[in-house]
Amino acid sequence: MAASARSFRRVLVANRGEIAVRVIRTLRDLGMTSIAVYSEADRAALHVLLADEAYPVGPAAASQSYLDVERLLEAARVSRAEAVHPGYGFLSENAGFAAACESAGLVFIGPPASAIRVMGNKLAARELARQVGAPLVPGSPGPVTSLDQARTEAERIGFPILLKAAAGGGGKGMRVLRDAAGLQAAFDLVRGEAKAAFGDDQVYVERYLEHPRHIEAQVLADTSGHVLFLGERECSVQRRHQKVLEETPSPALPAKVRAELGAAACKVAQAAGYRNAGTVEFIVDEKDRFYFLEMNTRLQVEHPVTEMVTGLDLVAEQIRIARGEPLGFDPQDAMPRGAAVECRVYAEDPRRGFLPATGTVARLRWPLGPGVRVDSGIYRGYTVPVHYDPILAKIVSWGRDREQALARMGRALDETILHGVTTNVGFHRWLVRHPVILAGRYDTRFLEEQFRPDVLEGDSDAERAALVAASLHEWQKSRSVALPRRRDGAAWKWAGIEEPR
Amino acid sequence: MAASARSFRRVLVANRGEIAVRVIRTLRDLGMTSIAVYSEADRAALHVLLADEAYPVGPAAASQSYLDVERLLEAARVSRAEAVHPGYGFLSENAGFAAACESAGLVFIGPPASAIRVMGNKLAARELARQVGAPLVPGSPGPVTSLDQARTEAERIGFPILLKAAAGGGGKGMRVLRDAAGLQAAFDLVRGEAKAAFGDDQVYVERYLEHPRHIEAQVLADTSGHVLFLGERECSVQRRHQKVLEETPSPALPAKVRAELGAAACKVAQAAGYRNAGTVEFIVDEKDRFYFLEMNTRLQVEHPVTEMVTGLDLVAEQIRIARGEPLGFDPQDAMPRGAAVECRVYAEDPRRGFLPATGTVARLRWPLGPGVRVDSGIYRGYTVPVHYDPILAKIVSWGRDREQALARMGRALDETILHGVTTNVGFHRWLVRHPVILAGRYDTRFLEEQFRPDVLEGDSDAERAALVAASLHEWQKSRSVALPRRRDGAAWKWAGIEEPR
Amino acid sequence: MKLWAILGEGERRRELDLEVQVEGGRLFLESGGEKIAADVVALPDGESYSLLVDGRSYEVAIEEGADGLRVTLGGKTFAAQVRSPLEKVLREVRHVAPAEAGWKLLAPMPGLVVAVKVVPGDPVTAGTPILIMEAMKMQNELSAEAAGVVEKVHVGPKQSVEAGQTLVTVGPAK
Amino acid sequence: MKLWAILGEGERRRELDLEVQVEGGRLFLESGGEKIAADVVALPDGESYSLLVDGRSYEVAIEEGADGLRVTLGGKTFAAQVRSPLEKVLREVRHVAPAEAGWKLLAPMPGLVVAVKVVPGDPVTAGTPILIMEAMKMQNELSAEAAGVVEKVHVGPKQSVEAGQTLVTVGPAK
Repeated sequence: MAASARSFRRVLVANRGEIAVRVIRTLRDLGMTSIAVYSEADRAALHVLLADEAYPVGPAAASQSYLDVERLLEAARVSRAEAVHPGYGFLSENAGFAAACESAGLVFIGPPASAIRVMGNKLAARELARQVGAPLVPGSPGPVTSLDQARTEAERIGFPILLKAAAGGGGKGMRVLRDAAGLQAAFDLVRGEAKAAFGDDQVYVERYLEHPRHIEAQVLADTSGHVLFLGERECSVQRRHQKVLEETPSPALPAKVRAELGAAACKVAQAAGYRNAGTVEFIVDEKDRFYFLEMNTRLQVEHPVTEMVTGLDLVAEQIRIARGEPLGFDPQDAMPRGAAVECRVYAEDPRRGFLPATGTVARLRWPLGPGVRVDSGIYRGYTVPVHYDPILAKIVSWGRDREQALARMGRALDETILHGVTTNVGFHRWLVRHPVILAGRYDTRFLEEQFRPDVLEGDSDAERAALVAASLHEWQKSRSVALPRRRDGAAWKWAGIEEPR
Repeated sequence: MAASARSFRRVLVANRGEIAVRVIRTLRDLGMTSIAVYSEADRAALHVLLADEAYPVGPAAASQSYLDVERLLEAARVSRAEAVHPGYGFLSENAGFAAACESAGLVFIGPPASAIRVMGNKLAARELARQVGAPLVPGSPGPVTSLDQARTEAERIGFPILLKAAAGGGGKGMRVLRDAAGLQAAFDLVRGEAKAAFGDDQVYVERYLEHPRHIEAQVLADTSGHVLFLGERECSVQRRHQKVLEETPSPALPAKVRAELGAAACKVAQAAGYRNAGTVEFIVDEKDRFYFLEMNTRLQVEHPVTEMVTGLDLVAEQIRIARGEPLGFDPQDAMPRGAAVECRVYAEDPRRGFLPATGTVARLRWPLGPGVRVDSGIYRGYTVPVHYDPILAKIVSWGRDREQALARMGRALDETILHGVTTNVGFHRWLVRHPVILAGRYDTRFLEEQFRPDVLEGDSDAERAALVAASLHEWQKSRSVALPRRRDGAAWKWAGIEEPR
Repeated sequence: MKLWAILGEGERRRELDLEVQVEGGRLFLESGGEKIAADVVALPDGESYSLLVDGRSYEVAIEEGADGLRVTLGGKTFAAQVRSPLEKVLREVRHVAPAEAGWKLLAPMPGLVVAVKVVPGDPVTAGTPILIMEAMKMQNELSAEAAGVVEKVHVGPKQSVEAGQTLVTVGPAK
Repeated sequence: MKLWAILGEGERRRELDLEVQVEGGRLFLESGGEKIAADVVALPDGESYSLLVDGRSYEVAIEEGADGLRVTLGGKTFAAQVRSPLEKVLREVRHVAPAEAGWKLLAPMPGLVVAVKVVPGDPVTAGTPILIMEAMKMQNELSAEAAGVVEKVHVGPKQSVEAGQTLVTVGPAK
């Protein structure tokens, strides 16, 4: 670690989409040179357009480009990069990549490979958490290597259980089982998924909580190993085990529990010899008891909500730490102010089981104005590739209190115009006005219990307007003329042709 | 005032452009009904699209629409509006309009007509400031009604002098004179401009400071008349006497002077019986002595910088005050955090004396990401009308310190893509990286002294890229084919046609 | 103008008979006794419109798909099909017997002919593109109202035409 | 391909002779001994391009005006005119004497004919629009390379054509 901590100005961003754009923005703010990499599918992606420099790293398939360590190192060599920011996903939690960067003389902007390695193995991470006294959900002491062993452990722990890939994350490679009936199928499936997604088919079993909340702690460990707790994020709104809305502070965590959870997170990070930004995830039950889940050894998708309330730039702090510099702020000046909410904009169809969608962005108008931040990886005309994660953007709002933050989010979502690709923007409009969300009393079962596709149907006023517009469109087409667009030196105005009758 | 302070939910926004959009956003956040008005030139303007409802108020000429009190009141009647927000400009500082609203049973979201009236008359305002002990720049005791009187006063005060319309504001109706030579021409010109712009040709004379800074205090007077100082804004970067960049805090105001200036502002507002949000403008000389200039009895264009550091929504506070409610925050929780900068995006040509421009927005991509706020009145395809102020948008950045705020502004400006209309975005890119601006030691003469159109020329790298692009464009055209756009299920990629040789 | 609309999908599918008039910047729609008046304007940004219905402001985008229109407003998307009953009749007539008489394609508004897509002798059916006209900086495709055979093309590329001018004469289908 | 460029305005106006080659997604430009290689791609958002020159990323927009191109990148706008010296020669030839031989308009790539803008007998000069072709979802106008009189139109609207196929035969100018 100490060896790698040194000054650098040329940073290769080993990622794509909104997070690559996010990192590039901070590099620009710091006056550093931002170096993008792109697969063949991404030559015209926004991160390539916004970076100072850009280099190809291979075919569209991630395994041959964004996940290919050799190609990334070659791009770093050609571009004379001095450091690498991994973003999230892809190789961000790959200890081998972090080590390979360091071997190649590149500063890896993230934790030391040793910390990634220990946290990347769920079982080792649980063991470490246990040692420092962080509470754990009951589970198998090690990976279950056979169906028989899985059954034995499941019965010992008690159903419902969760089957999880040891190397997993982000909702991939996990299945809930309420009884032993589907165990064989699930065991094979999770192993298969784990093998495909992470190249590691180790699976373990743990107790599944019926109404858990998912709350995580943002930590920042400076060069001397001192760990700061920068507040929690409530991430319980999930579909298919993936987060869709996050907020800070959690609307339902007592102050005392928040402090205990933060302290536990810091202890885990310290024990792992952690440096840089990281997130310790917890499950919280109905009685506000929390259990260590895992540590994500990278920047989290939802880090902007923490930035909105603390005023920090977490990527800038990651870079300072990687350069061996002290933190850029006094913790007293980063006390959270107000509340922030994030809605993840996915290319997916909430009416059809949130299945990923693709298409070309035909029309785009992001929300603007007070209290709204948008981190986006798309632009008008951009075609959403089929090869990668369907996240298009994150809309983030801030308010002096939660009520204002949610109201602003509702307004921001109403303003958003994104046509040509099916997205979950309409779903988010429903979500942020749901009484359970407004009351702040929800758990990870919320969507399963409350969401039905028909909640997204329009009201009769909107239907009436839709009918008017459709008639107008058809009228115009039947006349074989476009609705005339008159320019009278000012705005566009319809001249009003008399219809022949 | 007390009579008008009452609950309302339907608010007519008697304005257009970015400020109408700004007000509509807060109305949506508060769950109120936003009612837009539009001239014939503005039927397709953004504020009409974003409002809940919209009503026509007459022809394109502002005098027959946005400045026509009768038509606005009629629109309020038809739309069953309960309150009116005037924005800035237009009728926002017209005491008659405020009074007419109240007479029509509409709550005017702004100060009482009496306060507008006293502050609207520069001489009465100076007299009031004098009474409460606010320092004043030497000037004529009353309006100068003849050329002779103007000459006498100018000689008494001493050149250079400033000839100013009593009803003026925003840089309109003022001229600097260094000696008596051009007095007659200037006197006639300012009177003519004043008559045309404000319907009032009263003019007065005051001492012109050679290197003044323009610093203003944001105040907020609650329903009981208690006045809060919400920090100052440094507005010294001006061209043609109009602000182009503003920031808070002022980079060069000692803490002691800031406190004195804030106290003076509060005293002036109190003496005027002020309610609601207002801005007290001061001129500050090289020795940090400040002089009362005028009070703007409305929301200021540059109010977002104050919102960025305090976390307040000033429009929401205006509405609370107008409804007779207490302020929505504890002043201790609105202590400024960090620094904020605003760049006004005008449709104008900095290479040709900042002359206003017009056109159709062919391509638009606003900057996004951390620390950036955009308040805009335009969209892609929108044609900038010739009838109104050339302000298109405001780009605002926030940082933990001034350095970060300026760096983020530079990044935001670099990201901005706005084609089809000539704007000052390139000028701002130069501005925010100018050593004098970075050092924070500038006065209102800065642009006059430092700006030359050739500073906007590109470097040789950019020129080289321009040449490549132009050649590519021409090559493609000469082949009579568009550069093919291949869709391989992913991004657009150039197929690479062999050139026949 | 009478139109026939299908709104919604699945259980929410409804059929409506509409009477639509467009006059002086306003659209009047009548359906089942309900009357709607709307101020309408085409936005310059894609296939989108601003509607003011009883003062309420709607920004509506329309995408044409194989199975009708997708109408998006306020984040909601509605499936809609709007058809002219007359066109439907014509289409049926076409399959039964040729039209008995020919017809003329008239210029709907003043403009410039950009391209002619037919030559004398070409058979056309309702909807066949005949000519591209530019008016108000927009290119518009004029298509056949009914089946027939092109008899004469009266205009050529780059020619200015007046509203109502005959562009193409079409004889009866053979 | 040789080009002749004027860059900048007023005092900064410079003229350059260019040699431009475009191969496999890359553009090679040579001017006064300097060689530039760029990776180029057309962006789907208006007349804009992404260039990578020695790795450096530029997003460039081009607007065509009466007095040449306006090239915008990084917030700076450059005036540029790029002309083919050959076209210039052809244009001069046209004014001096009719071309001695005819020529053929060939399809530059596979695609669909959208509209034909000429009929046999039409005189054309260099630049006269002849045909609109759709390829890769884009409509492209093919125009005359030199003066002449249209002899034969080999294709019609909606016809698919292969790269290199003869579209229109043009005889010598009269």
